Amino acid sequence: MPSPAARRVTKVHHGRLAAWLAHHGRSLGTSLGRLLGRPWATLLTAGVMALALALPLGLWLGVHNAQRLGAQVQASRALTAFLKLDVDAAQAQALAQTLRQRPDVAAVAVITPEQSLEQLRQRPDLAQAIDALGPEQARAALPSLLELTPRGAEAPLAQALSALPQIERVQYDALWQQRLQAWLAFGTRSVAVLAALLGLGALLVVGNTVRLDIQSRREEIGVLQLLGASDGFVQRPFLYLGAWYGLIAGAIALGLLTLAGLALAQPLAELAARYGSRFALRGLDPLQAGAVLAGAAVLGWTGAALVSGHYLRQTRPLEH
Amino acid sequence: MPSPAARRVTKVHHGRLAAWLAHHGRSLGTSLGRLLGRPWATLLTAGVMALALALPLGLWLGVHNAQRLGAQVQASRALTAFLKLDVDAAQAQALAQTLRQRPDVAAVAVITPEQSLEQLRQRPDLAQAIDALGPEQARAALPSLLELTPRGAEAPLAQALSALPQIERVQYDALWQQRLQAWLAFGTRSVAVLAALLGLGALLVVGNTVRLDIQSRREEIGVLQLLGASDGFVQRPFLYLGAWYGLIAGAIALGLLTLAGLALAQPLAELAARYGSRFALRGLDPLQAGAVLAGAAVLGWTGAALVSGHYLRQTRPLEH
Amino acid sequence: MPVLQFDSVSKVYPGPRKALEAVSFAMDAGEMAFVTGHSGAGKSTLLRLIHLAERPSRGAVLFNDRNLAGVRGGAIARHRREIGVVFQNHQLLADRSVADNVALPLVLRGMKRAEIGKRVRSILERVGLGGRERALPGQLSAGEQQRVGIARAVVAEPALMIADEPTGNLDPGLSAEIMALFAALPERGTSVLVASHDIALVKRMKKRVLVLANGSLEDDIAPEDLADA
Amino acid sequence: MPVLQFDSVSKVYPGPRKALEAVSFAMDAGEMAFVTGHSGAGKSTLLRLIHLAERPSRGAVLFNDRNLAGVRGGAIARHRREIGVVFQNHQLLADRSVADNVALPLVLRGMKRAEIGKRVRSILERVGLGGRERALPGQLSAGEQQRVGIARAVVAEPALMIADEPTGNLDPGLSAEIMALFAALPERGTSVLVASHDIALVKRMKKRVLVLANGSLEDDIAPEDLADA
Ligand SMILES: Nc1ncnc2c1ncn2[C@@H]1O[C@H](COP(=O)(O)OP(=O)(O)OP(=O)(O)O)[C@@H](O)[C@H]1O
Ligand SMILES: Nc1ncnc2c1ncn2[C@@H]1O[C@H](COP(=O)(O)OP(=O)(O)OP(=O)(O)O)[C@@H](O)[C@H]1O
Ligand SMILES: [Mg+2]
Ligand SMILES: [Mg+2]
Repeated sequence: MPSPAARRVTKVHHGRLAAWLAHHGRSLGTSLGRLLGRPWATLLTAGVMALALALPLGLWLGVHNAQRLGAQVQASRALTAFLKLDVDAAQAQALAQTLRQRPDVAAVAVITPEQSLEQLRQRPDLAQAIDALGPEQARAALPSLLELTPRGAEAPLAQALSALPQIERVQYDALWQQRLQAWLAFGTRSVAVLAALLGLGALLVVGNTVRLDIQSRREEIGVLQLLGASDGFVQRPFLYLGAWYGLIAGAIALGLLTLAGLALAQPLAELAARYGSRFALRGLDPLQAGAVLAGAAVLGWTGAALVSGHYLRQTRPLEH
Repeated sequence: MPSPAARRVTKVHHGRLAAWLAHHGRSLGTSLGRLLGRPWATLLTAGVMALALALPLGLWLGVHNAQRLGAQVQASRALTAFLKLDVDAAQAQALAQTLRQRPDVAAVAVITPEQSLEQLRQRPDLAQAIDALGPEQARAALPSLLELTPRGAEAPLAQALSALPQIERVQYDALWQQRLQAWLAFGTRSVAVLAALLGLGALLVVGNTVRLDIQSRREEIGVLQLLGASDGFVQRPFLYLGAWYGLIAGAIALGLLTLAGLALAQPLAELAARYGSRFALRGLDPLQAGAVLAGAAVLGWTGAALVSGHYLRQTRPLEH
Repeated sequence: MPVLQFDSVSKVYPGPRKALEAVSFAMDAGEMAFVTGHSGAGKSTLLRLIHLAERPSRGAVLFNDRNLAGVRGGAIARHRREIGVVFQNHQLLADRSVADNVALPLVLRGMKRAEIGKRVRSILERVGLGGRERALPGQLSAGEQQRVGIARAVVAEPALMIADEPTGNLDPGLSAEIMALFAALPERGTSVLVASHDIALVKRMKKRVLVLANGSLEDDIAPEDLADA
Repeated sequence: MPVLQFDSVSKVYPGPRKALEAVSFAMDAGEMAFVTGHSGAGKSTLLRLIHLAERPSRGAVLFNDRNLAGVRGGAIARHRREIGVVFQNHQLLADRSVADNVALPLVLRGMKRAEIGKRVRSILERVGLGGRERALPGQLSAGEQQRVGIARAVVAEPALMIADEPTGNLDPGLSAEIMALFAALPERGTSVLVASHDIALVKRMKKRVLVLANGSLEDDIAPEDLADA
């Protein structure tokens, strides 16, 4: 029969990996249990984290949708090519047909001098001038126009068109382009500033929450340390706690974003209608939503690891 | 000589108000001392609160500045009044002079048919038509125009002008107006949604912070309760703690807003320049900044009062 | 006039564990008595009923002829300020100095600062902690912490002082000194009730002894009968 | 072979307070000894140096011939798992049941769940807490809590068990039972070092006694000389 001491040693080393796994499983379960045991406190904390997550996410979605809207509005704008006066209606139609083959052209419409004349007559300051000119004369003095919808950027297409012999001049709304550029530059800068603030916020909130949670359980940690628990053993429940907080916060954030989307859908649709565009907000697809949840959990875990690691290093007995 | 017990009673009741005031003073000082004693933790917590405050404040400032910008851009836009063809140059000048007296008109410029003709000749599709017409004929067929800068809303002025006998027709960019309205409606709705989220966030953060702080000092509270401390005595340090947190958070929030303003000033100036407007962001004036600080302190105090009151009610011995 | 009266008091903790069973006794003002009994007999529970850390399940506890069942809300705090308590687990504030801990009951009573300082110094001297005023509880040995708790319980000269195992961490010499301090309190108008399982010490004090066993008051020995017990 | 060795160990707390002054002694494996001395003599400090809650200011503490000065970082936790400790203030986890508290050292050693349950039940039976497995520490009397701490210290059959005032909250009968439990540990390979100021109890045990006074080792009494002391 082995001595009591020898027996002890063999027993003690038995199943250490199994115990490690078991402790992981237990930490996962008990940390969730602790959260559910005080639902209001959990909701409060997760709510704060959810806001910190929802804001940059909402911002990202907003920029994303704005880019889509911008692309739509941009695509609906046309270039106007003024043909030479000696280009007749048949030649104009033929040119339009050729241009439609170009990959950078989405659509081409021919506007005859008659149509131009009709449009000009709508302007009160010109109606009388045109009548004075006489319709025949005016029609002869007006060129045919091509209205092109570009596929892609306008400037290179405009340049290519200008080179064609039939085309007198190409005009597009450069001012409008400049303004859009300016708005985008401003939007980009704003988003960068806000994203910096909010990223900071998400980190602060997760870290602070876990810090205060650790703070309120410092005695428990002290006891575990006195009994010889490894840092990993002490940290594990906090890591799972952080991950759970993150997961719950991510779910709340998704809910908040959905609500915000619903609240904004109608005025945005009205806004888009003014630009003659049918536009619907696009939220997160299931894959992205899953990524948000996973990312939130990882964020919670990481924040918990940073703060609890710092705390353990700070309180490691005799090492300060 | 009075009995020892009698002596005790008189001594005990001595200076109770002074003691109460002294405890207030002490709570104020010691709570600040405790905050400064762990500067990083304080900064972390106050940072979270500062974000929760800075976001709605920044939003408010943003909307405020946008309204100013909108008013400026709006004011720089003109109404165009087309005069009847039989109104000659002198009559046009006289009419302009009369209109300048109106309180809802900021400025009036007369555009003669010659100037109109010059402008029209810039358009490639019309240049040849105008040449065909002959300059004399064209000038006779074109009306004089008045460009009015309104002071205030455009629509009523336009209506009043239309009623004048010399004026054929008034035109202003109604589409632009509609779009601005739509943007403002959208902005208002967005701000409402965000403000709801962020107001909730500020409340959550303050409450949660104090809750966790109380949590980490529940033993101290328990001891004080066992010794017969009144609720007010127990709560007081937390109230001052909350107020200090609020004050520090408010100061950080003001700093963040200033930084954000600096970061956004340049692109915004560029943006405004596109609209031909000189526009500078306006931040908070000293009075408003003071109000923010005071409001943040009150918010912190209130959050602390709510949470600590709830905690005391919950842990009041034998009363649950 | 009895300062304290138990009227067939029972206490059942959720479980259900019967901690006290029909306990009745009365203590006169200026009296000193001991409660003794085995571990888990109900000594601490009996003391907790007096300063309203617990309520009895049945029966009534009267303090100065007032039924404590009627003391609720803010009155609980006022009631507690009339009683000095030595807790079995010290219950000191870890982040305040020894002097500040001892001063607490006086601060809660609204005493002047100068008077507080004088009283605190004097009582700390008497429990052998002169010169340790500025130490934090964590920098004291267990016995020193216990003496801080004792000093805090008696500093305000309460109408009644109750002490739960006040000498559990003290060596025999110090225990005797503390007991002498307690024995002197009745002269100054304070009644004293001490729970202790140090039977040798209790016998030596020659005071009234209440003996608990499994929650029942098994014996109530008058000082003059102590030799027989 | 000595399991524990103090080599002219001094400990000065910031203050500066001298808690230990040139203390030297050695304990053989399988030995049981007491440390005694007045309150504040340095008993707890001496024990704290063994499980590395403190470091000596001068001198060396050797455990199984290993100088503890070299035990740092993660090795501290491993060292502590080799030692069972009864703390003067219990140090139980308030939100875990009695059984979970006692099981902790076994969980930390990675023992199987079934084996843990068996051992925990057996040791709780031996300290008189059979049937209280599921209670929380707050639902126990002070003496019961102390016994939970004792059960936790011995459950893993460590190489060395140190106990700081393990019977401070126990009545004389229970104290004797616990001491008998300790006295049986050396047979199972555990050395035992107990700090206590209950001089009567210490004398009755007839074991080696180290006497501290103001931090100095004043006396080192062998069991056979106890009658003379
Ligand atoms: N962390 C500390 N900082 C400063 N001084 C301390 C600290 N811990 C203990 N001391 C002092 O060191 C001396 C020895 O303390 P120790 O706890 O070892 O005494 P002890 O013999 O265990 O006493 P007791 O029987 O009262 O528990 C005491 O005077 C105590 O005040
Ligand atoms: N909060 C509680 N919930 C459930 N049971 C309790 C609670 N407090 C005490 N008990 C039980 O009531 C009984 C009496 O406890 P009490 O603390 O009064 O004993 P005691 O005489 O002070 O013992 P000791 O000398 O060990 O301190 C014990 O069996 C204890 O387990
Ligand atoms: Mg007790
Ligand atoms: Mg000690």
